[in-house]
Amino acid sequence: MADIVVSEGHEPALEGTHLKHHFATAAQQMDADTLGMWTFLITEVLFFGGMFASYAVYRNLYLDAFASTSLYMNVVLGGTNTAVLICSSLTMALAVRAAQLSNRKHLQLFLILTMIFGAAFLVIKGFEYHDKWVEGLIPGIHWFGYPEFPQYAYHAEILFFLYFCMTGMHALHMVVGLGLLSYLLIQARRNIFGASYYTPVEMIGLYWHFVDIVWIFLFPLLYLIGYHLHLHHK
Amino acid sequence: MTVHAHIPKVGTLVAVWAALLVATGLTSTVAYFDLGWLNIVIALLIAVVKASLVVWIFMGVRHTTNLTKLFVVAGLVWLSIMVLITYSDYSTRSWNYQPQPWSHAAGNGPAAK
Amino acid sequence: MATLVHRSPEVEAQEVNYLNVEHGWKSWLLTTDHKRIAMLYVISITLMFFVGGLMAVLFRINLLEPEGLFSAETYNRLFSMHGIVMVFFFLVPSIPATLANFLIPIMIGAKDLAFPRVNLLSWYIYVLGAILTLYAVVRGGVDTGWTFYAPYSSTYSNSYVLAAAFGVFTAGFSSILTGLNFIVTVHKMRAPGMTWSRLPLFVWSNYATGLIQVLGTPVLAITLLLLAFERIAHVGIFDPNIGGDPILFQHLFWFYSHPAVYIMILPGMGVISEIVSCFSRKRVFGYNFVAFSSMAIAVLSFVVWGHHMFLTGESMYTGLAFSLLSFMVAVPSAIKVFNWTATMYKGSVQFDTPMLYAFGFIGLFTIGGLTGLHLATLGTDVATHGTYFVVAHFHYVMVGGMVMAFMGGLHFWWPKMTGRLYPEAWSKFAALIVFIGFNLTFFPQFILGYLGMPRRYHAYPPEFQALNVLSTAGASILGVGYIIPMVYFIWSLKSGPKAGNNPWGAAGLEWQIPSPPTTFNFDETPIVTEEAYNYGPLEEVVG
Amino acid sequence: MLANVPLLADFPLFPVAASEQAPGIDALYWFITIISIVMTIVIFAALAYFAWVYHSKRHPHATQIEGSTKLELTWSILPFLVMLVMFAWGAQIFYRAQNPPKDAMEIFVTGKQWMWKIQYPDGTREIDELHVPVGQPVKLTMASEDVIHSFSIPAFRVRHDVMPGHYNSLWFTATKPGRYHLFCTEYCGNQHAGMIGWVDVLEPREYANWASGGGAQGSLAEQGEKLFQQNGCATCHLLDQQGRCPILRGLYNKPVQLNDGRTVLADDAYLRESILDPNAKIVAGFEPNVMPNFKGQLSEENVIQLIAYIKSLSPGGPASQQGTQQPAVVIAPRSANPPKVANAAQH
Repeated sequence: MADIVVSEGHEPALEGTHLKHHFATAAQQMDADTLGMWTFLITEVLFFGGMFASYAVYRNLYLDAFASTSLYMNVVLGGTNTAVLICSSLTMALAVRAAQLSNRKHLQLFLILTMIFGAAFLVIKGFEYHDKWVEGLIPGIHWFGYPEFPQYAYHAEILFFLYFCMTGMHALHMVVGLGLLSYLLIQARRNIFGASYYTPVEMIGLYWHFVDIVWIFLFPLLYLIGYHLHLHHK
Repeated sequence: MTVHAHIPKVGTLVAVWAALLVATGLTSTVAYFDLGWLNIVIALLIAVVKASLVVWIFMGVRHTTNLTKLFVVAGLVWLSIMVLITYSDYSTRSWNYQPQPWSHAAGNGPAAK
Repeated sequence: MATLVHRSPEVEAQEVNYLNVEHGWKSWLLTTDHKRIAMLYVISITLMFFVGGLMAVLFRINLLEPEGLFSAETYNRLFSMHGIVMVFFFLVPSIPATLANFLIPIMIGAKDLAFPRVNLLSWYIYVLGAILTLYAVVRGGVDTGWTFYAPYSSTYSNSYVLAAAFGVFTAGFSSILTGLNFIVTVHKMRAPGMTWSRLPLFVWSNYATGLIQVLGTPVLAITLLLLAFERIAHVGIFDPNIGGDPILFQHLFWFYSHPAVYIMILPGMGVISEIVSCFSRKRVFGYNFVAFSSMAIAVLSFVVWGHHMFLTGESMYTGLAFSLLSFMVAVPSAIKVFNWTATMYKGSVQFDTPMLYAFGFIGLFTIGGLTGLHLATLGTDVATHGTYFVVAHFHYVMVGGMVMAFMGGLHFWWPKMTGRLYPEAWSKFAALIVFIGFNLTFFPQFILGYLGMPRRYHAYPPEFQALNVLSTAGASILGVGYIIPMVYFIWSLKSGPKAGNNPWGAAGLEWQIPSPPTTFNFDETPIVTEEAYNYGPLEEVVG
Repeated sequence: MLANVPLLADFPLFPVAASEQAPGIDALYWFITIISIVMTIVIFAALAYFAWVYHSKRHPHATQIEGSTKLELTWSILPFLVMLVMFAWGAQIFYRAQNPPKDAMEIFVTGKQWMWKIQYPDGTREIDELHVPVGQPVKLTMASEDVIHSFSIPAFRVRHDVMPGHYNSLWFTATKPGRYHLFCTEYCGNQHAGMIGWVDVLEPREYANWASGGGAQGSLAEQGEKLFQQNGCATCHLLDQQGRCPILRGLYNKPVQLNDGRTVLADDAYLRESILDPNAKIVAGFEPNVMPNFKGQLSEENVIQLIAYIKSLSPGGPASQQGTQQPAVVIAPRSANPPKVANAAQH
């Protein structure tokens, strides 16, 4: 019975070489991958959820202090970043489509575009972080005491703590995403993907879109709390 | 071939992209006006619509199995369990400790502007 | 129960199995076989169990004298590390990562879990987390208790909080990956004919566990991360000095850690269903109710966490809601106990070692569960919270429940996993010792608790001494009870008699393949045609 | 109970019940315990009976049974109904524990690693010792200087966590003179086990004697007044005319209009916040940044003294404040406050 140990022994390679030994069909494998990815994304939702819950609680308690932080949030950069991420989501969706159509050239093009948008996001984010450092808005580490609104000094620190945790975690996910995209690009160059096998492109696409969704919530919650107070004009 | 390969139309994807950009502009514009508590409600509504578009079209949930849809919904339900129940503690804390019915508790609800 | 199509007689005779198919360190450390990974987990969690157990023995010795035999510092670190190691490195992975990892694919007729490499990754992550935590132990330990309550952990503690917290954080991902793998496997890898209503209850309970792991653990991860940032930056969201609320930490912590209690007990309940059914030679009474009660527990466990916080200053109205919901989660647990008992009715009961452990489980879990009522009731929680009553309660559930189930499951499936039998007389003796030692250790703590002795005291007023001495005596007996199986299990690996495919005459797919199984479990994908626990045709319908 | 049996005197199995609420909690405790014991016995008996009668020797062939929906529903619903009784009973006790009577005497407790500091309205201060009279409802207002502590008196069956940044409270009425343990029951660091103290329950006469011995430094309010002068508060918070800061006379437990339009109640928590972080809530018509920040300057005990002083500026207000300048008034049970107002204020 040596043939049981040899992994491909029993399985006629019906659907190309990407079927792993323990699946019966490619469809089963793809279903499992998709479900696994969605399950993973749910854990991600709850991971960020812990920070959103904290945000909800403190925003309720210290709304005015939270609103005052809008003076320091750069809505133009934040808005630009939102647009950049939305563009990257589009190119990611187009990359998946190209893989489904076995269009290797387009796949590579869209992957590269997605990575450019992703990198642009991180660069812009870096500028914002730099501004926060200069203005002394890093809680506990580089905090100037919030002189413009001394009445909110304590509670605004909570918002900035959350700001850095949430955007920092988000940026970390972007970095991981860029790593995954580079992997996809290398695989795409080796012509691995096509109509019969594009699961990795689709899965990493799901991840990328998820990261986009997180930002869709972060933008209004962190940048626009007190935007209507027009603190800039005071 | 895989079984449920649904290939989206380029037009659909671009339309979603355009809608997302418009919605982003809308969020920023609305936030510019002081609408009291409506500000956060509108901002969240727009964000939910945007996220739904991404989930439904970009992530292709429209064409996946019911099981996947169930999982997506379950994730959201659990998120809301955590946020809402935690929030409920803070919003009901003052109920018991304020002997005077005619006063508002500190920190209860967004400030009325 | 199932028909294995075209099964040739040579299969029984052939000697190649998952254990001897390959040799050498590399073949184990790079394996993707769920059975080998399960064995890796068995070894690692056993090590951690004895690390945590050693600490328990040491701090029980400390409590022999009212003024304490060790320094307060030592004692605080011992009980904290005991909790952290036992909860995150033994109880949470205990049954899912070992028995379920080994059995779920076999029970549903699959060759492996859906993501074998992810499964291996989860073990490596677990080891990394364990190393981080042991590093904290070696450097001098952590003294925050396993609950890491802020602001003590974030600001005041002078111990290795960061290392331990990162250890737990890391181990959390191992748990998430295991749960994720089970969920996908149960959904997508079932053999033809293996419908949801034919799944063994062990699979049901581990599926429910997987849901909790996936939905709860990430919240613990982010909470510990926020805590770590707060400790590093000396400012953060739980810090009362800037208006932060320590109660928020408890909300987020218990959002995971209460459901985690069910991560620790649900798989044990699954084991008991299998054992009781097998040794009563009878299908489980009320299969549907037992299966759905697992799911009900998984869902309800997420809405009761606030009962850990009745006395913190949490809103009284939220407290009332949490109290009511806590009673609701008691119902599905009660259903299970009643159904196991009813399963024996008109059965043909045998007292092999696994069944002894199952008896122990039902008895001790019943006591543990019922004393939970005192804590869920707002009025009596005031008198029992933070005392040894709580300690006794959760040890009855965790040790009396989960460890009993783990030992029972290990004795039940050991012949399948290793192909060897262990000495029966010794194993029965050990089961008895564990039962006696356990009760002697923890029952006095209920009395101590209502007397008011607080938890986590390294010294105590002298009137509590008698009961503490009793408890320590019990702990030493319990320790012996755990060491005996260690010895005969290791002995049996080389010298135990061969087990054969089905030493217990049990139903279930796992008993129809060789012991130990071959690498891919089945020669041909089995086609399932019958219900679980088919010990004979249905004869009687009650009610 | 059992502790009174001479043989078991140094080996207690059940705690003394020395407060008004203890018997009620014990009754509920026994109710749940007895139901638990009955259930345990039923299950154990069933297990033993089945194990004996259906042992494979006596019953070699099992009868396969599917299950019974009727039975399942019975043993789901019946226990739940019993548990609803526990819930309601427990909720009632808890609600009472959360709502101290209006005429309760107020004592202040500050938890600090690793001691309990007790302050009485008459200005007496103690560490790890609490003296209370028999028969008088006592409300403890508790604060923490550092980490979470939990104040517990097992003989009274009372306990509440003491959260940093919050005022927490519990109340009891002692019924038996004696000396009882008080414990910290939330792990708070190295000497957590050292946070043990004693509660001395005295007969009213003895208590009056004891109380007259204290207060050498003046009442709590007087100590607060001293602090009020020392810290320069009096230069801006003038007593009878508008200074740069709000008038504090008659302020306690009154609603205050803030400059952002909100109205808050000037209770202990508000006063504490306004002393430690004055800019957090600015009264309408006043400027921020006038008052210095006293966080880190004043201990929780100092804050309690200052609040007592501010309270003393509002005699005869609508609710719960004490005539803190005269300790005798405090000790006298159920005096002073018009019950009508107190009742109306509850809802």
